[in-house]
Amino acid sequence: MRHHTVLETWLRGLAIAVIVLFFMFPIFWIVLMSFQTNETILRSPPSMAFVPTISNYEAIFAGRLDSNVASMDIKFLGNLGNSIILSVGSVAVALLLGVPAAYAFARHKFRGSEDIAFTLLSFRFAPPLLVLLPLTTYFQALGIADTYFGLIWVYQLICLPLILWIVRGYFEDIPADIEHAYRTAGHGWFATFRKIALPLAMPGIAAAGLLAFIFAWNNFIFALVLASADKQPVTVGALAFVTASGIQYGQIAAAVVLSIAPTLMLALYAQRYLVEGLSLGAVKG
Amino acid sequence: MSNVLLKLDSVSKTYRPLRRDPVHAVRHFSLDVQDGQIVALLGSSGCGKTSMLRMIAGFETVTNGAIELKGRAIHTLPPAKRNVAMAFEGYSLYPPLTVHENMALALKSQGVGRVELDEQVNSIARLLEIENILNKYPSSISAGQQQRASLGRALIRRADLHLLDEPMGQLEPQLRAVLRGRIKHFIKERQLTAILVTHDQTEANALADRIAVMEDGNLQQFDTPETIKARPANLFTGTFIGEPPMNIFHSEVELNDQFLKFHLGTDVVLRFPESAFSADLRDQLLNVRKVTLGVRPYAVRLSDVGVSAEVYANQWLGDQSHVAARFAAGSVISVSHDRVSTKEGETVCIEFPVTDLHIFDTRDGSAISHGGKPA
Amino acid sequence: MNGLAIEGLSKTFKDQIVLDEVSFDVDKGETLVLFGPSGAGKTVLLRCIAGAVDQDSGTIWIDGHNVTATPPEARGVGMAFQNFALFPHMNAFENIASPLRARKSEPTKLEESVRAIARLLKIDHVLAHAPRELSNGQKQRTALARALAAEPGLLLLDDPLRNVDAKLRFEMRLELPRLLAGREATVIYVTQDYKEAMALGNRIAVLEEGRIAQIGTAEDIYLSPSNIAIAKLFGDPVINLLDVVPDCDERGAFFDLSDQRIALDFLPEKAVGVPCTLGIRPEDFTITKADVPNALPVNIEAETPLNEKTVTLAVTPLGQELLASRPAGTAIHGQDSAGYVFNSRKILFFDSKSGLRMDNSHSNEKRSE
Amino acid sequence: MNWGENYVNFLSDPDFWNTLQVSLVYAGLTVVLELLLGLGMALLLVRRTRLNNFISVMLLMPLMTAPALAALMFKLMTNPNFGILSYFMQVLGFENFRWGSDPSTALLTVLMVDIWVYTPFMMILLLAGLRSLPTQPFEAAALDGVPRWQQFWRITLPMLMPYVLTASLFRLLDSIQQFDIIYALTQGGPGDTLMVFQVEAYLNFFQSTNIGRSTALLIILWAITFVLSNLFIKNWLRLRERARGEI
Repeated sequence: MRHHTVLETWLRGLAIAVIVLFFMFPIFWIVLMSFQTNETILRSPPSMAFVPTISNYEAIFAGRLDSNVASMDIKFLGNLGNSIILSVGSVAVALLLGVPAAYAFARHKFRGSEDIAFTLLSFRFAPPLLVLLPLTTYFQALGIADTYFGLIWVYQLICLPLILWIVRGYFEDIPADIEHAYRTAGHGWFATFRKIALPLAMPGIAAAGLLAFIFAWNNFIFALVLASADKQPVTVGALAFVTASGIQYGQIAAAVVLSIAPTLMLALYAQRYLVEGLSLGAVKG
Repeated sequence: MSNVLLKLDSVSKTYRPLRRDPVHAVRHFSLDVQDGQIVALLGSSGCGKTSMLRMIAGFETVTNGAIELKGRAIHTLPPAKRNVAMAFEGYSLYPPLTVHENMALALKSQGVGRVELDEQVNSIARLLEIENILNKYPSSISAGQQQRASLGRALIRRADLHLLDEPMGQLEPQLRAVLRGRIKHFIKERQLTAILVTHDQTEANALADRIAVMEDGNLQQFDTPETIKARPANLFTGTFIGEPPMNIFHSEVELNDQFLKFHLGTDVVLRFPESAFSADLRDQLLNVRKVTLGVRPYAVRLSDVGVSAEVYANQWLGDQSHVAARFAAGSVISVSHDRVSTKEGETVCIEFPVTDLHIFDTRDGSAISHGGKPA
Repeated sequence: MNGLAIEGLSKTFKDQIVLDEVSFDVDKGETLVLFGPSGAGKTVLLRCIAGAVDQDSGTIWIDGHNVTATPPEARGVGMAFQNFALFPHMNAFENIASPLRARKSEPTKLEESVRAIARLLKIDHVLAHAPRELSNGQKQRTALARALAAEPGLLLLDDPLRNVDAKLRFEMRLELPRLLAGREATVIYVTQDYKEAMALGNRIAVLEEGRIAQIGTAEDIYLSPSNIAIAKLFGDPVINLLDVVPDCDERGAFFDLSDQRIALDFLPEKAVGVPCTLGIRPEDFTITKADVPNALPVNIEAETPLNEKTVTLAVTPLGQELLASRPAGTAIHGQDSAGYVFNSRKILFFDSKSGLRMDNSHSNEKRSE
Repeated sequence: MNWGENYVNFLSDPDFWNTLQVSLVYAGLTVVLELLLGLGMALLLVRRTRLNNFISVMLLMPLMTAPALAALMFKLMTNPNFGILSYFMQVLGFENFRWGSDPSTALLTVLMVDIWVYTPFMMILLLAGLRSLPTQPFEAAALDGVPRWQQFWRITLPMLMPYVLTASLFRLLDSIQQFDIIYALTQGGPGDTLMVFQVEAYLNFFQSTNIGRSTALLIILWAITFVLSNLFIKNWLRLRERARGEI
């Protein structure tokens, strides 16, 4: 039971309204823009009254941008494809490497295991460029510069620590007795990992995977430094697109919407996992 | 004449979870607590005792009924306005504050001076043997110490009513025995009124002037500890109070050859001389016919006469022996204060003395007689 | 052949000695109770035996095989945990079946065994339920069934009745011995409840700070505890302790309480003139009138009716609190001022300094001539 | 060339001091503002009502938007020709409010984007923290009649401290290395107003091909983050130990 005054209730309502407006408005506005032509966008004062058009999206999907000056080819869809390949690939590799490692860190406390875990976490805190700039040279030498493989490898810098940290927390939350019980029942350690630890940590693995996917998708700097035009994900591609398309504001808005839509959808769809993952990733340890 | 301090008037609590059936946690609960009394709400988990306590404190709304404290209706007031103090089962200490600060906070916000405050905190701490941890934080002390700190925080307040929710569950048995006495003394000396919630009958017996036995949201019996034990109002109270639990047998009554005969199943018959029961009681028993017999384990005797049974466990616990035996009508437990030499598998005879026989109506469980006298 | 043998088992956690050179043998088919206050090392010891915790040093034999280096799954033990440790994502049936699955039991036989053990423990109606749908009592039985399912030669039970309600605990205490006897397994049973320890163990090993302080039958430990701490662990209410300096003169053995001479018809020789702590169990006091010869003079402070007994708290003129217990329903004579009489043969004599019990076997009975 | 030369040069290099100052100011402001705003929002949304839950889910969206794309969105919104924010400023009487392209307001603009993207992060962590606090101490406080402000300062805030510290640490370390938003929005300009470490290093490497200076800048940035994170982690561990009762 809470007891609030009327004034208090009003002030809270007002504050919440202002917050929602500030945080939701940009997304709302960019979506609105993406359904307008340049003429309606450029009206002053701006107005919400317009006839929505999907021409901006059509242009992006067709891969051709027609303006009154000239028409040009765009490959924004290619950027979307790159984003998917890089994010999915990175998460898959990170899960494959990170989950067993997280289990090892959670269950086998050895001298310095805590330090190693912290060191891995601290990768997250190292300036990315400090790692990236030398890598440009090495990658060339190794012949994996500008390949998906090379990029996915670098993306592990974000994905792996995240997965390791979050999943470790979940493994630690499984009572050790449950695993002891399974082992004394006569099952080996690998069976215990597969039949007990993995299923019970599944929500955490899902949360970590999801978060890693979003972080990979949203990454900008890695691809900016390491990827050439045909391997660039949407974050870098959209910026290039702005320069290329000039004043085709509607198309820019549509491109932005297409770029942020996947993560936003995913976030809304799996928000519970996500919030759990975020909190765990930062707070537990 | 003492005054009614707390009046619970037909209080009900119904939880209505979404998409599920409503839960009636407390049903039409009425009770008067006299000024200066200690009343125990006793029941197993889920019986509604905690809901009742939380309604008195103001953490739960009252679905129906009224709660009056010192003549004013408090059930609509916020907790802070009820002038009630509480020791929580989960301690609920303020984690960022030391034990001292925890106990002092309420008095401090009432503007009690520093010197007096320290004095009071120290005296309570002495009582509860927590003087050595006054400067520690709750997370760094043991569960038992936290529980005592929480108890201290409640007892230090001068409130109209003190609520104690399982206040000693985490204490070592020895300390618990000592503190029970001290706390009772403290409460009586200051003429405080307290409601104790507990599932432990020993604690209720030791501390309370009166015990309210609860089950499934209903008040089963409200009486002194002695009466509840000697004259349980119904089968529930009879089996709930007492450890080991009362032995129970369903039976049919028959009068025959100047003996009142209780048929336990088809093979076992308990016979008592007709004269052990008054005429009215005999008539009532014959009228009800289906009755449930209850015998406390320490009243069950192993002897040469009586029903024969096979022993399946004989456990010596130092100052008493627990013997469990099976016979045609079920199993029976006997507690003896001497060491019993009977071995497992042996056949013994079991006697049920009429003076310790509790008889309940099988249909509704209400008590008919205790030791041959009407309930 | 021993069902279990432990030799010199030690374990240190973060500079804290948890087990200190623990050694004992358990006969095949015997039930040994590991008893002690929390933190005494019982659970760690059990886990070392199961292989869930690695000891620092020491050797473990199960049925004559040295299993010190054997992984837990190959030790052939069954274990029930205090918090049940059921697999939350498997139903009761799969939980119970898991040891049989590990042994690649044939499907029809597996089903049969699971149902049989479930019937025995009266949980055959909840086999399809997930652990979260079971009551605490059912969880406890499921955990027990899982431990028993593969008919292990060594059964480790870690306080399995701790988290169930009092009634069920009482019932199980009476039923367990029969259940275990039928399976001919060696049983190690951990508990913090002295009644459980006395009721269930063929022998009891009392652990104190990682060491075995005493090992013996319930009778050995209740009647001849080797020190004050052990005496205090057994019995409810707790044993009374009275610090005195007994002496012996021409009239016989005695001690002084306030200005009263209390005669003893028995006194170990070592105790003469030495500061002693007398251990007197509450049930060994009889309450009499104040003027009965040789009674401890006391003032009765409180009477607490427990279930099967009534406990009296009385205070001596020196302020010592003494508890007496008697069967419920019996009356006492006298009012506030009363006397406690006791049989001095039932007194336990402890050396006040070391806390160790003085050996009675070499005692020399002193009588007045 | 002497390997330490780059570092020695920094001492007399006004650009370096500018970079250091801009980075620290940027990081300090974002963390403080986002912490206060996030805490306020978390307190507003702490009750588990359907509306509050819905709002907190919606507030996840900025956090899930790539910072570079968020910067792009704000670039469109602050476009002098049609940007809605520019229009608002005009309505409010600021005729030539040029947002990111004016040195006097560039910092304000990137701060706004950073706040937009990352405040939900603070909010979510603090909300999780608030909601995980045990309710019982607050019941006790209500019963004891402890005034609400005293409850907040003496009970709520200290209990929330581990969350506040970790959330701030994460934000501080990210923020001092900010690249995406600033690069996408202004590329460090106008002038050198927003020339933070990573942007400066990036431009040095790729535009001026001054690899030595670029690396030296990054090493210094790394040293700063290392010191900061150690400081924080120590405090955090201490708090966590207290929370777990190890002190």
